[in-house]
Amino acid sequence: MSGILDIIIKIITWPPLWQLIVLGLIVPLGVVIFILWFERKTAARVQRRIGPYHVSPKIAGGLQLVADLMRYMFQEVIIPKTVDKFPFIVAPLAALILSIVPVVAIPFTSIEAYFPIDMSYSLIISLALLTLSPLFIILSGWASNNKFSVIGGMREAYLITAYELVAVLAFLSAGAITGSFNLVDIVEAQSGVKWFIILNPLAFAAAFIGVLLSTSGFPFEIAESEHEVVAGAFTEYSGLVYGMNMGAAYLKRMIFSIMIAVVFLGGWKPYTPGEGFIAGYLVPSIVILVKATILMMIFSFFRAVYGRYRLDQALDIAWKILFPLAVLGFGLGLLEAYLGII
Amino acid sequence: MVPEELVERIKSLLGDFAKEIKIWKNDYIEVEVDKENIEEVAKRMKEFGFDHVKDLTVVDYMKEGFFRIIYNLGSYDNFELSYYIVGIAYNIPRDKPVTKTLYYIYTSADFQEREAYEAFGITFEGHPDLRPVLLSPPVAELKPLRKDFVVKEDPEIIAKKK
Amino acid sequence: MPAKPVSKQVPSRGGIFSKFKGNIEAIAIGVKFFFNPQRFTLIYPKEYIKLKEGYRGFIVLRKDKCINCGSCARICPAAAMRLIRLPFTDPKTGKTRMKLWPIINYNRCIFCGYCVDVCPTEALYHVPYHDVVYETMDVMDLDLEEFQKEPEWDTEKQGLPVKYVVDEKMGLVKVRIKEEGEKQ
Amino acid sequence: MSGIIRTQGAQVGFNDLKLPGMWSRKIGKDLYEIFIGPQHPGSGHMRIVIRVDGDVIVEADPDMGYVHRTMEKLSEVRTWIKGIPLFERMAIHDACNVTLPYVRAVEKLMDIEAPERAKYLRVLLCEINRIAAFLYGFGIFGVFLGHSTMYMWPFGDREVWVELAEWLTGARLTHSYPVFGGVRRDVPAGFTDSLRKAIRYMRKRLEDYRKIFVDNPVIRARLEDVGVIPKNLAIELGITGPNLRASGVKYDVRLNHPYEVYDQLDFEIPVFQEGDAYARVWQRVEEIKQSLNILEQVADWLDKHPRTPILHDKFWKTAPPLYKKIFEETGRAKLGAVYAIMKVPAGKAYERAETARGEISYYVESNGGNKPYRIRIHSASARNALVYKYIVPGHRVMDLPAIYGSIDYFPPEADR
Repeated sequence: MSGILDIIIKIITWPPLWQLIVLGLIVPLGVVIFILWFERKTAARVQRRIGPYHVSPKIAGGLQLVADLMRYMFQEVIIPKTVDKFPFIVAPLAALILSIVPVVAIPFTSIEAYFPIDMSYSLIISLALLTLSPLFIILSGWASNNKFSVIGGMREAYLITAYELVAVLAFLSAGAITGSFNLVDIVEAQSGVKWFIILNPLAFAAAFIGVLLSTSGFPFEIAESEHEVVAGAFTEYSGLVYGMNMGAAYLKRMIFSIMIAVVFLGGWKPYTPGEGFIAGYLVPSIVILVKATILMMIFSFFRAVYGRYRLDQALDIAWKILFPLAVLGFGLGLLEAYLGII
Repeated sequence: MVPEELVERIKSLLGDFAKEIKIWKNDYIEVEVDKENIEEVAKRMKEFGFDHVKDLTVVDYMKEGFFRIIYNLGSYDNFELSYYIVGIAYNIPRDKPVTKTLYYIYTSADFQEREAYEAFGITFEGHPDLRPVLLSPPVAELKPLRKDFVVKEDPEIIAKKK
Repeated sequence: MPAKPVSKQVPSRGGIFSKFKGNIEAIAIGVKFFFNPQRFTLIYPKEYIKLKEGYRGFIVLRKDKCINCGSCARICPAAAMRLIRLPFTDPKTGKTRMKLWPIINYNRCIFCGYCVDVCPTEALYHVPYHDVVYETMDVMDLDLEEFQKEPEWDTEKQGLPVKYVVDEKMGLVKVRIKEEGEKQ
Repeated sequence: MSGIIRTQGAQVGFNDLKLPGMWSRKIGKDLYEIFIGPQHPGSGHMRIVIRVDGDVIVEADPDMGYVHRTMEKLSEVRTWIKGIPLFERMAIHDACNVTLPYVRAVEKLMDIEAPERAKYLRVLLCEINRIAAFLYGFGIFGVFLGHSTMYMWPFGDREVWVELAEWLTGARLTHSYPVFGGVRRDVPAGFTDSLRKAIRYMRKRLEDYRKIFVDNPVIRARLEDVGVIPKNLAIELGITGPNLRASGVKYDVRLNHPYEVYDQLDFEIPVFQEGDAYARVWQRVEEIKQSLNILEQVADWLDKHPRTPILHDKFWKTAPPLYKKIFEETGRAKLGAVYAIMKVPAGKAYERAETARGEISYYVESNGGNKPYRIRIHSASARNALVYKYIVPGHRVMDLPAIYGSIDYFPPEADR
């Protein structure tokens, strides 16, 4: 009996599976639910409202999100006759899956036994995987065969080209500092106060804003701005598929936050992974997730303060301000590497 | 400026075009003109300082058998004139409701002429885009603001039976 | 003193510094309200507003004051108030005559209060509440008996009464009204 | 509702592009037709059909009438007093402003004028309504720009003014407050104190709005140089209200054709020169400040003057003692039975007033009967609708909400 249990535990804690299912899907999903609640509560406080309340008054409306999820689950999924059925259904699924896949290339500890894959080029691999999912949003807009969806998809394409480039470039500056694409090396280089947020604030700022706008959360959902294009690429979606679309955006933002936490906020530092599963794997991942969650909370605070940029203005900012900023950050990284600050 | 003074000035401005000028309640001046001269009158009024159409009113005199079209002109730029509204009024027969548009003189009459078109069925010749604006086409067919379109509201104040 | 037009200008565009300042100010005020939300939301079924005297709520007839003039039905802009012909026995003389009494149809009523204001003997009055639930539309068409009763107000049984007071700092302040029993 | 099927477009059929199950037609090379509305959240019940070339609008066709209620026709079959609750449904949060010119036009025809106290009370409610309507407009504007805080704050602060209006008139929105020859209620005890508190509160809040919305760089970027209406074009199109003044035209009905007691009050008419969406936002902020000034003066006047009749002698002289007693006790001026069956002398009157969204004008014609012969209403939003047709082309698609919001267009008011 205990033998079977051991085997099950072994299978679950097998790093690729553990990382993809637990750290990639279940935990981020929980964090996303918390963040959605937090976002609504934050906005409500700033706006002098109460926010979610009546579903569960004792825990400040915490179950509201569960109720919303139930509603999405039981809503009829309408597939219009005019759509291209196969991509219409597959695209959101693919976007959801692809937005959590990058997590397999992110190390949550420094102990080699708990790496899901070889970490030598993990920075490049994770960034490459991260930038895949938006393609499927564009695809779902195209497959919907609807004017608003097509416009939304096009806007998404514009924004992603601009902002993901900025974010990717900013992340790569960490590689410039350390001279390595290995995320473990990058984390290990950030000892003491030498986190890259302090060493390279330019790159961090570029990455932060790039992530904020490329994951198009409210109010930066230019591609879905409801006053002109209803719901952008997701106009024709309903029910669970629509919820999946929305969830994918938040999951992607969560994975991006984990990336920022690893690359700029010192990963599992100041904790040093020890021996065994708990000290060597579980605790450092919790440290990273907490950092990522705090980042998510900061992201969601902005919804209460800002409005929506116009598409061309957003692109202006990306190409004229953030892109040079990211390049400068890259240069700063090179300079620091040359001076040997690390 | 007292209204009488404005009336004198309008008289000298319009000359024979103004058939009759009336002052209503001290601030509303009604100038009756002929349908043929309306464009010329509008041009002169615009040069005089009445720079926009405040509203275009059509009154249906069913018994007398004509529509009265009133362009109520106002002024934005001239402080003295802006106290007054001048209604340029002319009659057209009810059975042949066709007249000329003032769209090319007063752009502000654009939607209002469309409104008069849908509610009274008056055709403004030369208007570039004469479609109904508020009503849907089938309702506009009924010409609802004409007096022969009767709205029946239950006038009985004594309840029939509970 | 007539009004005088005054030319104004929007604040100048400013450079990168004023943009930075604008961002900081916006975030700062957001943070300020995040920590001190100054809310005055009414949590409705648990609390309800006890409206002020003079609120134009549901209308009730005092039959003994009614002189059957019919002004209320004549002035009603929504044709909600109608007259109904019913026998009436004069308590003094004992004679029975047909008289016109007002009845109201709440499907149509817009609560303008003209009927109450036009009533020469104050036979109609408003109750200061408006959240009354009817089950069907037929029930909302009251007859003379129901018109004389104040409509049942379920909200009062479920929640606590509050009132809103204008306040200089908060805008409105929710003040709990002590019920009669609580005073002691 | 113009109906999309246009005669001009008839040469191309409705299934021109052969898209399965979809109505489609060619409108020109490289043009794309988008329907903004009518069921979009925020935009209200109104549709704008735009044709875009890439991201730039080349043609806009406002399609109004989704909330048309035939007010002009209905008023012809109802007695005079019934027009007041009817017309205030044009813009219920601006109820006193939109009904006042009707009441005044009928008063003109009857040759009566409201007593001075009633005039002050009318101004009081007008300004309260004006502020509330501006705040409503700000809220909708916030939604359009995706600024959710600016949506909630003005709606919350509007509650203060709605509360005051309710205290004064007995109804939150549909006050039906002015009647021919006066108003229906006097101020309740303690009202002016609360009013002054609300004024001070609102002044403070305007500063908060400035910080989070008006001076917010994101919002400024959205609004500056967007939807510019030059002065001459504003006059030509007959734009009205704050939009007109933001384009540099010194026109306000309260200044050019003063009604009630506006000529005795000391206030400014702010005029901005830029004419873009950002100037229109500032215009409204400044107008709220001026309305607060007016309210302060009205509160002072009301404090100094004791309660005097608020209905014209024609109606109040013959009032029975019970009426006078109720007025002394509660401040409620009961209406005489004559209101229900009133006849108005034959004649024509033209009256206008400055509502929150601009000038509203009533042409009232009576043939001496107990019902109007013809009432023509032209509301501010109906006049501002021309902006969509003439100003919007040339802007980007995402500018449309910014222009829509800055015009403060209110479909029910435009559709009448």
